[in-house]
Amino acid sequence: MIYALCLILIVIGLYAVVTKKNVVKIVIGLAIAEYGINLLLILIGYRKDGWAPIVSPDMDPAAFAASSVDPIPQALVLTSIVISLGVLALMVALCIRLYERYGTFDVTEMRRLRG
Amino acid sequence: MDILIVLMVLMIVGAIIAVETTNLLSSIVCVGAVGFLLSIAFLFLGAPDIAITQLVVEILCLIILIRATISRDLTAVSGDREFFGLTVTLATVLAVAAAGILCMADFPAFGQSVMDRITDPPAASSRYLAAGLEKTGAANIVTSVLLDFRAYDTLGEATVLFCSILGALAVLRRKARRRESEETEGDE
Amino acid sequence: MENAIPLFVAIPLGTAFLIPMIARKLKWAPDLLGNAAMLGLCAMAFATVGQTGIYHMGGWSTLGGFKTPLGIDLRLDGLSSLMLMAVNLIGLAAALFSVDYMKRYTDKGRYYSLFLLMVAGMNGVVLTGDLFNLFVFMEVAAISSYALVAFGCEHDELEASFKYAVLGSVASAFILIGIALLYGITGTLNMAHAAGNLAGGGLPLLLATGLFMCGFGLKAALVPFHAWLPDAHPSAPAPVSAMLSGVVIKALGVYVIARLVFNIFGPAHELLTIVRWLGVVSMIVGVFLAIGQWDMKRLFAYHSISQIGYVALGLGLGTPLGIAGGLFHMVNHSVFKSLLFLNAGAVEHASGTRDLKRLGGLNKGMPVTANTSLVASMSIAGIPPFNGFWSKLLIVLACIEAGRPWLALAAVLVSLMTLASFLKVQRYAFFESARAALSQVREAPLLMRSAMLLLAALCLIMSLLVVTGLESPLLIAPAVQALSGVFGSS
Amino acid sequence: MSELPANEGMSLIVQTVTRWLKAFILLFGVYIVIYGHLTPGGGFAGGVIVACSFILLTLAYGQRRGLKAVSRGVAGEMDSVGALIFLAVALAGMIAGGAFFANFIETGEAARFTLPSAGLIPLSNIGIGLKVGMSLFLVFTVLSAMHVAVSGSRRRMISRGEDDR
Repeated sequence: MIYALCLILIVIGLYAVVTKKNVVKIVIGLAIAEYGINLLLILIGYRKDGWAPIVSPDMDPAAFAASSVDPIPQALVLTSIVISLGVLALMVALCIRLYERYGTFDVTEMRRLRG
Repeated sequence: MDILIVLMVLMIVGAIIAVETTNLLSSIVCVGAVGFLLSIAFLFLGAPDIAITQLVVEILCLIILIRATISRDLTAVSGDREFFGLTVTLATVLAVAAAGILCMADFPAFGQSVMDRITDPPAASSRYLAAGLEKTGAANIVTSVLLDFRAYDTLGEATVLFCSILGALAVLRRKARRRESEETEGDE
Repeated sequence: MENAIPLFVAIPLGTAFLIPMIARKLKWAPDLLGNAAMLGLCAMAFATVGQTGIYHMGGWSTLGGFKTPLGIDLRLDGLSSLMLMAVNLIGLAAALFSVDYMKRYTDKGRYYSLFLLMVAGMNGVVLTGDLFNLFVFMEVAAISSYALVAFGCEHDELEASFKYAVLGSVASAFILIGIALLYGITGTLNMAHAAGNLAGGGLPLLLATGLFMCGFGLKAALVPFHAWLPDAHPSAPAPVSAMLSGVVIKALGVYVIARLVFNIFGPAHELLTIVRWLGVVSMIVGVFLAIGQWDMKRLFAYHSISQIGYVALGLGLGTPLGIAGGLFHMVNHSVFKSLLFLNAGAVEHASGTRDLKRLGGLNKGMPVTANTSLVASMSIAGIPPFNGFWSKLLIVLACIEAGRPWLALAAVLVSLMTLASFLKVQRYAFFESARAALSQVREAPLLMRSAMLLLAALCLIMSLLVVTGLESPLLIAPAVQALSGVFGSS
Repeated sequence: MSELPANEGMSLIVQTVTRWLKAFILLFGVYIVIYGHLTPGGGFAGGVIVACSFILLTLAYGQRRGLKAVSRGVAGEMDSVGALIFLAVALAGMIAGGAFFANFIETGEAARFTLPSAGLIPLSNIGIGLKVGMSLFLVFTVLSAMHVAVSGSRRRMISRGEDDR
């Protein structure tokens, strides 16, 4: 159920990428898909009633290891968030430059290249 | 985890509005809302590190997106491009989603992390939780994974950011080409 | 050598970080540092021949008597070594070419920095033994290539770059979902360890496989996923086109597909069939689209799709001979396709156009460019004794050996059509009588010429590799072994 | 909002609040960076917060004031320096610890849960924080400067009655 909702979020993002005319909408679609993927990773790493993977001095190490959530997906998501931020900055730069050249955000009017 | 389902339904609603609204500014604001909901969801899922990072990155994304689009034609360009026609596209997307959901039904149940399922030999994450503090000295196991066990990934991630910023600066420079006569001269 | 493996990534990264800092004060620094770094990397890549080894990042291998790999492993074997040589050699040629060619653009410092980041990303991809690490370095290479395609900031460059960036990001999204699912199934990101934990993956594993094939198929521009390539590759500056067509689609696409299919999923029958048919379709569609083009670089770009099809066909046969042919053709294609793009760059540099209808008679004014492009054209069309002939021969023989004569026939026919379209390029660009506007063309500067000569010489030298045996050519045999052998952990 | 020229900043209320807040936000970012190995957060989150403090300054007071705090040249250099620090940590591990990224500083049991624990991790965090903070601020200023240039040139184009479509 939860995984299905997460996939729906990803698919909404990809749908926007495929169908939208506005370049900013396409970028937004990619961002939504990235959200969905990050959530999927964290969901995979979740453990029922899990703790955050941070040790405090008064914790029993064995209990901590037995009930903390998975740290690897969290590290991966941190990396993936930063990567999507980088891609977003680059794509926004491209959008601005495209706007300057074509005077529009409409992707169907940017047709210098023939298919 | 009922709260999680509520959050995710809200996120889906936000995403649909963001994709379908005609006003670009409201679309961006909706993406921001989805991002903040995501951050709260991370908090419930035992990932405070990610929640903080998601929150601040979301703020920055919003600022960048709004700056990029503000005072341009916010409403003029909307609607879909003729790809295959809307029905076919929708059908394809729905079919893909249905196939994905069908496949995910076989996926290990939510809440069953790899550490519970894979014990012989134990999954790497259980080893990190058991020995991370002792081996790296960092109380935050995510940091110890990020900057010690898998520090090489983090180098790659810092490089990605460096690279995209450099790329954005290169794309946005004022004059990209020289004229013939300028070719022999020095830089800028 | 084993201890120096991380330097393949560290050297280009360090240089790339350093260049923007000093480029403002020292104008000569980007050229010098960029080429010096590439020269060093190239020498190091050749030193890896015949070496194998696993490097544990941060010294983390296993802990406390358990066999779980903890850190990120780098893995050097025959295939990685082959790819390293291809990437860094083509990189060196492109960097040499850039010294004069990139004078037309401003901001050389950022150009070299992005170029080195792209090389670092590819070196990272071919060396890594970890799935997520592969994703990260793939993004490094991909993002720098998006920026490099748009480097000229003109209409079509920006448009091509945006298209490339969107499709590339979708591919990355697919790949990341695949990695997430694979992690959920196997509990590890280490490729060798994951390969041993796949049993009982069921439907989620099928989904992950499909996502990987779509994602890496997009990166490799195999036919249903090729839409971005004919825009992105011609729009970039010539040395970048050479890198993109020559090595990027291979290091990020075909190489990873080969690793996944043979080393992780195991040479399962269905997957190989998919790879083979993707290859055949790309081969045929690519050449048909190419033959009608009049823009020189666009024509070459469509041929990249077609030639990648040959590589996928060879790999998809799954027999040792087929894999050898596929890998050999992959390396050969790196050499001659980058040479062709550099030729196109030299022509554009001298005449200001790359439209075949407006060119002609260039072999008088530009003998080096004309002759090297003749060598490259003969190579890609599969004329003996150049290297393309031998690898195509291997693939055709492998098709017949595997009992698929129709595929062999298709490969031969596509090769004939390739010959036809390159005869057209030769005739219109170099041989037809000179046009008045082009009578004053000058040959390209020394460094550009030497880069082209280096690659043309390689076209001949590479064909000598088969002297050591048609079944197992030098350098290729260890790579084949790396794919067909057991992918053991540490 | 769209009438507001991007170069001039916002109202007095925003400016006053910003004057009070900017130092605290910066300090909070630095804290998140330095304590990354003990508490949630780390180099990236902290770096983004540092960038946000400068971005807030730019938004409230205008481009000029923001660039007075950190000029583009300095931001670009700090970006490289941060990345080089991180790479240097990795190479130091290679030379002193025998493997790329080896964490060769042993801090021992006693230092656990205090600031100087975890060997090279805090240093890596500082490098990343510097890199992320400066590079994001840099890209923000360039994006908004471009925005001003574009809308300016567009206005001129419209006033001359031509269109580049």
